[in-house]
Amino acid sequence: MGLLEIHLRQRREAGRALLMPYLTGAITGDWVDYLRAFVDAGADAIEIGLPFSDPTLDGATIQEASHVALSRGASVRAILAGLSGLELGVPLVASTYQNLVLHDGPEAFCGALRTAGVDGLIVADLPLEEADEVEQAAADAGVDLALLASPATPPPRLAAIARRSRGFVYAVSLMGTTGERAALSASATTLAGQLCESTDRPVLLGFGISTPDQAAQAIRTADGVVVGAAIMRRILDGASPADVGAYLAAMRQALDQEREPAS
Amino acid sequence: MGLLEIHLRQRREAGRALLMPYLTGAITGDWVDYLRAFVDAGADAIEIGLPFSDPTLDGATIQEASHVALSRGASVRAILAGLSGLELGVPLVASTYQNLVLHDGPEAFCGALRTAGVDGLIVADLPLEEADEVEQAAADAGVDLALLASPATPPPRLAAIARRSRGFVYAVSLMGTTGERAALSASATTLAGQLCESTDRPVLLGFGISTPDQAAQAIRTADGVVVGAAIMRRILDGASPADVGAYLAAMRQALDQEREPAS
Amino acid sequence: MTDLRLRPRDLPRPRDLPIVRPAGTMSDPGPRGKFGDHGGRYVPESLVAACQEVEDAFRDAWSDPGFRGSLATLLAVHAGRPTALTPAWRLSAELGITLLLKREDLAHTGSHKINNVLGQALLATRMGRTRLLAETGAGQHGVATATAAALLGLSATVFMGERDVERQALNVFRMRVLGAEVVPVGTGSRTLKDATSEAMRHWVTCVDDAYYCMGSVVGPHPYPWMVREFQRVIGEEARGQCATELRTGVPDYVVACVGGGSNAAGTFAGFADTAAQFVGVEAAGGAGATEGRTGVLHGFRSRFLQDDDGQITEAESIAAGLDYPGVGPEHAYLRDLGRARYVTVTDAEVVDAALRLARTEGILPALESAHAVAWVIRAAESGELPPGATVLLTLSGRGDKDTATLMELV
Amino acid sequence: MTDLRLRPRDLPRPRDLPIVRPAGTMSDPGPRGKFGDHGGRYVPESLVAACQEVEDAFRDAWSDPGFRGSLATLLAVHAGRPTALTPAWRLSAELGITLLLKREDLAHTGSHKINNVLGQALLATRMGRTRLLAETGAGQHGVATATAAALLGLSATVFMGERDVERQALNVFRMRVLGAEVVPVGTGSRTLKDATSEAMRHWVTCVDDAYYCMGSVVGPHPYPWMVREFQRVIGEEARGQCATELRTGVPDYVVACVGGGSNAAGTFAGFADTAAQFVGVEAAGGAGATEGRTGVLHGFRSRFLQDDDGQITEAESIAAGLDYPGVGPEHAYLRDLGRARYVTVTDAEVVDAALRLARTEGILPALESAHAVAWVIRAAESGELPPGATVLLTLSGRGDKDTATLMELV
Ligand SMILES: Cc1ncc(COP(=O)(O)O)c(C=O)c1O
Ligand SMILES: Cc1ncc(COP(=O)(O)O)c(C=O)c1O
Repeated sequence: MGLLEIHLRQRREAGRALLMPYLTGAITGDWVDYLRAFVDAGADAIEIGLPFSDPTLDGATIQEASHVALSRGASVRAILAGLSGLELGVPLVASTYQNLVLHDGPEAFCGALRTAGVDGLIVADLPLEEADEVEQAAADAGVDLALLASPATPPPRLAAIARRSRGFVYAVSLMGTTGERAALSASATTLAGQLCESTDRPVLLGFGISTPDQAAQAIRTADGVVVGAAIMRRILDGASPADVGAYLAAMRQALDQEREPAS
Repeated sequence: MGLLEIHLRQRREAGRALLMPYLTGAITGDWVDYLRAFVDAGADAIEIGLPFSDPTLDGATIQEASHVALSRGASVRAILAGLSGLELGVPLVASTYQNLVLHDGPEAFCGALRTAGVDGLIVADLPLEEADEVEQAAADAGVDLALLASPATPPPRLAAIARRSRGFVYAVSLMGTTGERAALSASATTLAGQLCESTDRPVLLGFGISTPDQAAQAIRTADGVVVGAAIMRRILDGASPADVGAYLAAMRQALDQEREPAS
Repeated sequence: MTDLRLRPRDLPRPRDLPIVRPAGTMSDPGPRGKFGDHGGRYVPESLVAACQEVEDAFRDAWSDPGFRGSLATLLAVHAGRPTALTPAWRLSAELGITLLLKREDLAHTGSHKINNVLGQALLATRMGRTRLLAETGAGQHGVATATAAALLGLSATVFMGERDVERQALNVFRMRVLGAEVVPVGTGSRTLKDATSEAMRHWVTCVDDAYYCMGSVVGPHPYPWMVREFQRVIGEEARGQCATELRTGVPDYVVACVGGGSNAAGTFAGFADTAAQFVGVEAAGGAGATEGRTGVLHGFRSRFLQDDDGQITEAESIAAGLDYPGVGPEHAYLRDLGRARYVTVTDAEVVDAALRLARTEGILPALESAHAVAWVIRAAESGELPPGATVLLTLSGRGDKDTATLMELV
Repeated sequence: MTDLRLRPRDLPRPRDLPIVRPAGTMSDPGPRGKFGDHGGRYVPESLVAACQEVEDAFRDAWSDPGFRGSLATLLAVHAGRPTALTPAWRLSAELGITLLLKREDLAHTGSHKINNVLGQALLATRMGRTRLLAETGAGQHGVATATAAALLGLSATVFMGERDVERQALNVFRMRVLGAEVVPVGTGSRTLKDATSEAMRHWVTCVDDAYYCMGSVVGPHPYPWMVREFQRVIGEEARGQCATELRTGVPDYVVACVGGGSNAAGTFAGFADTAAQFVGVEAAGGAGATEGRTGVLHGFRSRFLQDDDGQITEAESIAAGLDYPGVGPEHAYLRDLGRARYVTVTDAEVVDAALRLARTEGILPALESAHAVAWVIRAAESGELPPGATVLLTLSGRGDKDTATLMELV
């Protein structure tokens, strides 16, 4: 079990709902300050997007964020360099597309993650069948490769995904791309429920979670939530680290309240 | 033998080269004055164009003249009415396209010519094979249907044309449309020579004859000339009946001189 | 070229094709080229010999299996014949009839014009001519002529009204890319009628080296007959295809649009000896056969739109290829005989029909061809076509050329 | 509809066609869809099931003579297959080789795209889908998709980059006339690459009723394989036609342009078991196979143009249909095997080649197809093609769509 999964399990066992905010790496000059704000607001782990030119699983917001970051000269190398030596106290999870993993080869890529202190990896377009090589490289580097499950995934396959995933299982809440949504979809609860039944690995629900209410609702079945587009939308609109921190703090509070309504 | 042919033969027998100027009917309001000027300048017959919308045997000048006349409201009926009762002293030859002959039928058409005092008819697009009906109607009305011969006409056919033509034979001087030319073509002389050998009907050479010199050259083999585009070009450019009369008089003089160089 | 069985120098070459010698209606119009009172050779004397030469050469070629074989080869390997016969499934179901489309839109260059042009270009080569002359309206015949000229190594001069040169800039460019010279004609209405007149004027000046490649079943004898014979391939193919597709073998109706009338004539010819009812569909604004009166233009006697004084009037249709004030002489004759009917449809009906065919069958027809579709729709919906009627419709060309026109309307 | 033997409700229907099960190169890439290291199914988990469904349906359909018969019928009666094989007589003579053109430009809608689209649309119907999704660059695949949707009564949504929507206004209009919805894509380079990404994003949201109709041998398994199989008809027809036309039966070279690579793959497939040398011709500015490096995009692993950081770069070609930064996975594999060569030609060579083919053969090719012509001309003139070599070239489409582009240049 990798450091990421150990950390998430511990927090879950401590009765805490998990909160994993997302940031597109190098989105601004002071992007690392957002990470600190995330931690201060109560993040349990942080997802760092390594922007790709053609993010086919992302909606308009994260596409735009990727585009902005790339225009500012973002690259895997530069972002990992920026993460190196940060002592945030929560694990980092890189999230990207297979083309960037393949670019220097999965071994070099995972090695670089390790060096930069990144404990987990999400590859949006790497389903089970294609995962072997990256899985091996990640394991060798001590990086947890978290797999995604979706509402379209049939039950036997869900079990396989849960089994092979490391760190956590990323439950994609709906049939669609990343991006804010007005409400949590019904499929989200169903999927998270199925997953939690078939595995004791942490299950994080992502895609579309935008409000404290939605987050609170999500953790009635899931172990935690990933919040991405809602954060990036704010940052693209000019929100400072403090602004985003306040937004996340509210979400943290809703999560905590949901877990311990009495206190 | 119709009046036209009798008249032309008489003049030829008198040693005179025949001059047949052309005018597009109704080209101007005072168009009849041009006819009088033609006679005063020594015309032996006059060709009156009954303008057709699609004059496929005419070059740019007579196309333009036809267009101008039609825009002014010219029609067969109106032009023939204008000719009616004119006592010019030389025969009139209507010249047109088959569609106008067919419009009220060849009989009615030829009858109308007769009534208007027109003695001859030229139909640009009516070759031998198609001529029967019009030939008959013309004969019945006492109008001479003059046929055209061209440099492309083979000798046996030339003979047939000469035989069936009435009034005169129209020798088309070149392979082309009506319009002024810089010089008399070689084919003109050849064709006129062939025709004069095979018939004693008057042979008038037309198409392209523009200068007194060309006319004089033409009558070394032909019995006379038709002058069309050269006149219409001048009228379209604003020449008055007197101007055109002067131009024709010069041509008359050249013709007479050619016939009797000594006098 | 060492390994090619089929070579240009083999053209023309004998093939064992039986030569069909049709009798009865739609057969040889004789040496005078008469279809009843119509047809003939009303040309200036200067063109009589040239027309006779074309007739002699055509008679000779058309009875020569070698020529026919070469033409069949060109049509197959270059123009893509046979063209498909497409059942218009969805439109048939909507109309309660059986509608079969003869797909001339699939022929090379996008219309039936290529059938005729390959025939004439091959004939020109046989006559030793090095240059093709042609008139064009929308540019389809011009493009086909430029294509055949390129293929056979001839030069081509295409006369086109100035208005059409402006309206059909893309086709003008296509002709030039294919190596043809395009001569804009500024006289008269500056459209097809005047382009034809100008081409004939030019022909007089160069009968010895140039061959006049007429674009429809119009002009002096032998053109109306010859062009119909070159387009006969449409009807003959369709006849065979109908025999396979239809239980009755022969359709009840044979329908085609009529400008000059070549696609209609070629189609009808394949069914001349059947009981199929022929319908020629004209543009309401260019209805020579329907509304014209007897006249003579461009070398032939037929029906033409004219004013009270006998001047030819302008046709006006949304389909440039139907913008001709007359109709081929054989159509005037088929009408006189009652063998074919001629009807008109309006521009509005035509646009609707084009869009409807696009949406039901995935085929955007040329606006010319959409005339035939429009009539079938109207006749089926009004009950004029009995339910269950079988209809063969020649789709003479594709609508790509008309997209700009449609864009302004839809 | 009472008298039509061929009915839509008969589709699919059994036919006694033998089902060819090819072995060796260019055969079934197996359940993982691997062509050596390339191919696969690199899609978000949300699309895995949808891809699997397509694969299952395709495997089932492709081994069903009924489906094959229906597709063969549609290709024949609607799309006009078989397409001609045209000996390029004059160009062959000039180059000292034997050049045969497989005329996909004569297929309905003007390119080979219709072969694939009819196959996929029929499959979509069989799967109970009511809607087609597609991406398009120049608009050829979009028009073909809109056409097939109209024909089979499906709705169609076509994603197209905003830049292409502007550049290809006529094709946009054609799609709309055919009833398709065209969605302009404003992200990224606003061209084909981004249209594809956006179409995939949209597909995730509607996998239950929509069928993704991919336009080339790209995308996740089974698309590269399935599209090659649907395009195989090009190669198989050409194989038979070459057997008749060429003394050697099989050409020495088989040449086609490569964007994603579907016309090339379909052509090569017909000659996979022969000694013919395969040449894929790319645009100098979009040379995924020639200059790309291994990567993953749009669901498959292959060669892609990328910058030093692994970001995909933009392709840039005068031929919009070749404006794709990658190449189908099977081409990457054929290259690895040495079974096919991939070469590039410049925009200038392409324009020259298009004009030359127009003037020698009367065929104005699509600028995409002119890439293949350009290479043959260069290779023959440089002696790279030995004198007397026999060359089969797939002319993937007609140049009408490119006239506006050419007009600015010539
Ligand atoms: C597609 C198409 N159909 C029909 C016509 C009309 O010609 P015809 O009546 O000779 O068939 C044209 C003429 O340009 C045409 O382009
Ligand atoms: C005419 C034509 N040829 C070729 C292509 C390239 O596609 P492919 O490489 O899949 O054959 C296209 C794509 O739009 C096209 O329109």
